[in-house]
Amino acid sequence: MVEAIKSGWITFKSIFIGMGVTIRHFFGPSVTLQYPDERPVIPDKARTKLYVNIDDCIGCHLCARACPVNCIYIDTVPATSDVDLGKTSTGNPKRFWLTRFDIDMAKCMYCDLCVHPCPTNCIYMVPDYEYSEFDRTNLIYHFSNLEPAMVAEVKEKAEKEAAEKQKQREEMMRKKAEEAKKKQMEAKKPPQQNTDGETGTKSDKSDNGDS
Amino acid sequence: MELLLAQSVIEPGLTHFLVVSAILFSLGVMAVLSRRNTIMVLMGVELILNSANINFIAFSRFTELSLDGQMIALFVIIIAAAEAAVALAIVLNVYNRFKTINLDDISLLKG
Amino acid sequence: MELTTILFYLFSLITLGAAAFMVFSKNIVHSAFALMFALIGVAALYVLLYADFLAATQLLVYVGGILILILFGVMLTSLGYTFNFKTVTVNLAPASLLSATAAVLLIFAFVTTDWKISEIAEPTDTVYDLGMLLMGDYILPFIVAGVLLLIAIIGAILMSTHLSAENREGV
Amino acid sequence: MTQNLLHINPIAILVHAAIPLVIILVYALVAIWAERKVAGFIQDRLGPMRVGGWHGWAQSIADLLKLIQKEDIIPNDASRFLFKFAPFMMFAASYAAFAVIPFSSSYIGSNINIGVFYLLAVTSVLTLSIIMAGWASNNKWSLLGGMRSAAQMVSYEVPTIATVLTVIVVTGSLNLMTVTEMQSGNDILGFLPNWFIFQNPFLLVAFVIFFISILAESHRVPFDLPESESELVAGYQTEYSGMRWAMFMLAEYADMLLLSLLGATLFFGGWNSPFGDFMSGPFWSFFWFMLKGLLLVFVMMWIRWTLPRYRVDQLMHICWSILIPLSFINLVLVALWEVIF
Repeated sequence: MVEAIKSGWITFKSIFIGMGVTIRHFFGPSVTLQYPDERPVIPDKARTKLYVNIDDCIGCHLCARACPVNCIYIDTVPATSDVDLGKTSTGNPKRFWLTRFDIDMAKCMYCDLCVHPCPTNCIYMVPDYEYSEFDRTNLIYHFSNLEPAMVAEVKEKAEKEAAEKQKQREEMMRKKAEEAKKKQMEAKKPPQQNTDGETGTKSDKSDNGDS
Repeated sequence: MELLLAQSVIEPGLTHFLVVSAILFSLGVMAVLSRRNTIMVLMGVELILNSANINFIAFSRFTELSLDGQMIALFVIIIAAAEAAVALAIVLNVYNRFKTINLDDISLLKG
Repeated sequence: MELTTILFYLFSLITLGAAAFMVFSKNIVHSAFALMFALIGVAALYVLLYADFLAATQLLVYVGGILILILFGVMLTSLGYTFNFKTVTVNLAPASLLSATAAVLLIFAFVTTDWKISEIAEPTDTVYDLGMLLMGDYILPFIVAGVLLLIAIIGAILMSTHLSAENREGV
Repeated sequence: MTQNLLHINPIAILVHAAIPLVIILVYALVAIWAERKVAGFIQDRLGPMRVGGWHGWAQSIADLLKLIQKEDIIPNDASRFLFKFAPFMMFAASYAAFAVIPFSSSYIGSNINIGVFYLLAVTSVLTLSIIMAGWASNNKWSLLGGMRSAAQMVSYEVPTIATVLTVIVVTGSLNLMTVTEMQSGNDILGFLPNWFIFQNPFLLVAFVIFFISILAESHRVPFDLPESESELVAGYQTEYSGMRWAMFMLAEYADMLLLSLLGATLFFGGWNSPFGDFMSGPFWSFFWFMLKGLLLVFVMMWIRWTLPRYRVDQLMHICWSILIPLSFINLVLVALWEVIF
């Protein structure tokens, strides 16, 4: 009997304690954020959406190489000598036309690895997290600001210049070869040995110049 | 329209209720006699008891019997409740033993 | 034409139709639900006879109690719930002959008899009078009914516990 | 009193019948919204906020419109008539019981002498409609839910009736209007209203038992086994959709209100104002009555978000070995108290 009364008392006590907890929460403030009307404050370094300040990009491909999922696509065309692309805000000279700078945000895994290698700090996360699309291709962001006509023109120019340079180089090569021939004739040395040594040094020199 | 209805339909009196109870009774008898399922028979018995109750209450309404009829009907309901409880306990026991509640198959006492 | 008349024919139609459906339906669960309509119809007939207390008792005991017991009995005694709940009909001809004879004889007797009808005033408060009767003239039957119910309950419980004990031995 | 019902104008009957219907419908719309808001607030959320203007007040209306548009699905092997009939029967049972509830000092659907008894009798039909829905769906979860509910409601009807009887012992009348009128005035300790809950310590116990039983009878948590969503996929409602499901919902909420109003009538003075004659009259009495009923409904919702669900055996244990003996002992004690004082 005493046991029964005791257990009954404990039952009611625990029920009332529980109900007290719930009624306190009933009158307490709610933690809900009315999302489209009220927005959460995004932390400073939140990884949300990649953005490229294309004016500062020097086309160095470092970000594309750093990307673990290969979601950054960069195509560059070297600038011709008649145009000066100017300098970035950090002072680096720009030497390439960026004909293509695409980031596929559908593939991006928000690792932030592309942000740090950038020498000019032109690729970074912006606090925009509402960019869902019905079509996945819409998630590929194009940052290059060159128009197609401009791209074609620049490419043509670059090809022309490259061809010219090639011609010049060939000219130079020919001249050099001619000079070498003259020297050869003058020196009257065994031809095989000489040519071997000459070509060897030349290729070394050109390698050095390239790198 | 209303007049026509009034002519064809008579104000219900004692006989009307008695006829209803008689038909109910015969339906109950039909269920008891023609069905071999124990629970079905039980339901037939309930119908018979109900028809008896209608009789009692109709007489208590229309004759000198007064409230005594209702009193008897009340006792009938009480007994019906007791009967149903016991009968269903028996039916469950029978089902547990014979795995059937068909009255013709439960023939252990026939010898 | 009064509302009472319409209601009488409506409810007797419901009662008899449901009872007929109950008797002739092959599916025993359908029969049980038809019985429910019949019992509710009977309760309504009680109301038309100014037996409001009995109508409520009818609902409470028959519909709320006995019928649920019957349904439980049906569910517990059929082999699984997918079983068709079909019941067999036997002795159709003699049974219908007998019940038709009973109906005809009873109706003949009821219609031809000259009942001594007395126009008593419509009672307004049957509950009070019933209570007085129950505690006065009918006190002995009342107590006996109580004892009967007690015995029935004990008997039913004993039988079902015996049943479950047997089950346990079987396992 | 029955002859009054049978001899009055049919139009008057219809008007009388329409008043509780309007109350149930308005209440159901409000209560479904309120249930979500209460759930939200207790869980430190806000609940529905969008539909309508202030705090999403039109949420239930939007839900209703959605339910009306939904397809009415009937399973292939279902027993069609019973399947279609069950929700309406369930609503009819709880709606019919509203006839004897005295909503205000000047309005009661039918002032019959067997009031409470009629109410208990009519609501016992609810159980059958649930079994009907469960069996007709031809689905094992529905059938299990229906059977559980039948066992639960039949069991908990006993303590409910026993506690109602304790009040009937005190009043000596089954008529709910008379019961309410007996509780008017402010005489207890000089200021407390004459409500039965204050009149007699054993009636307080009776109220606790009554409240637990009506929680079980209206299938509210912690006794919501018939429709336990997480185990029986909503029990007997599993196969229902659209308007038929809405009827079930309506019937459940109506049942909840009905039993709360019955509790308010029996123990909290019905339509009596707690301040004596102050703020009384037909309108104010309606206000006080609904306030008391809705407070009890709120407590039900509050309990829903506090307590977990019982197991079936625990449910039956609580009923048969605690509540029923307690309520019968309590009945005897109340009767003794009435004889002595």
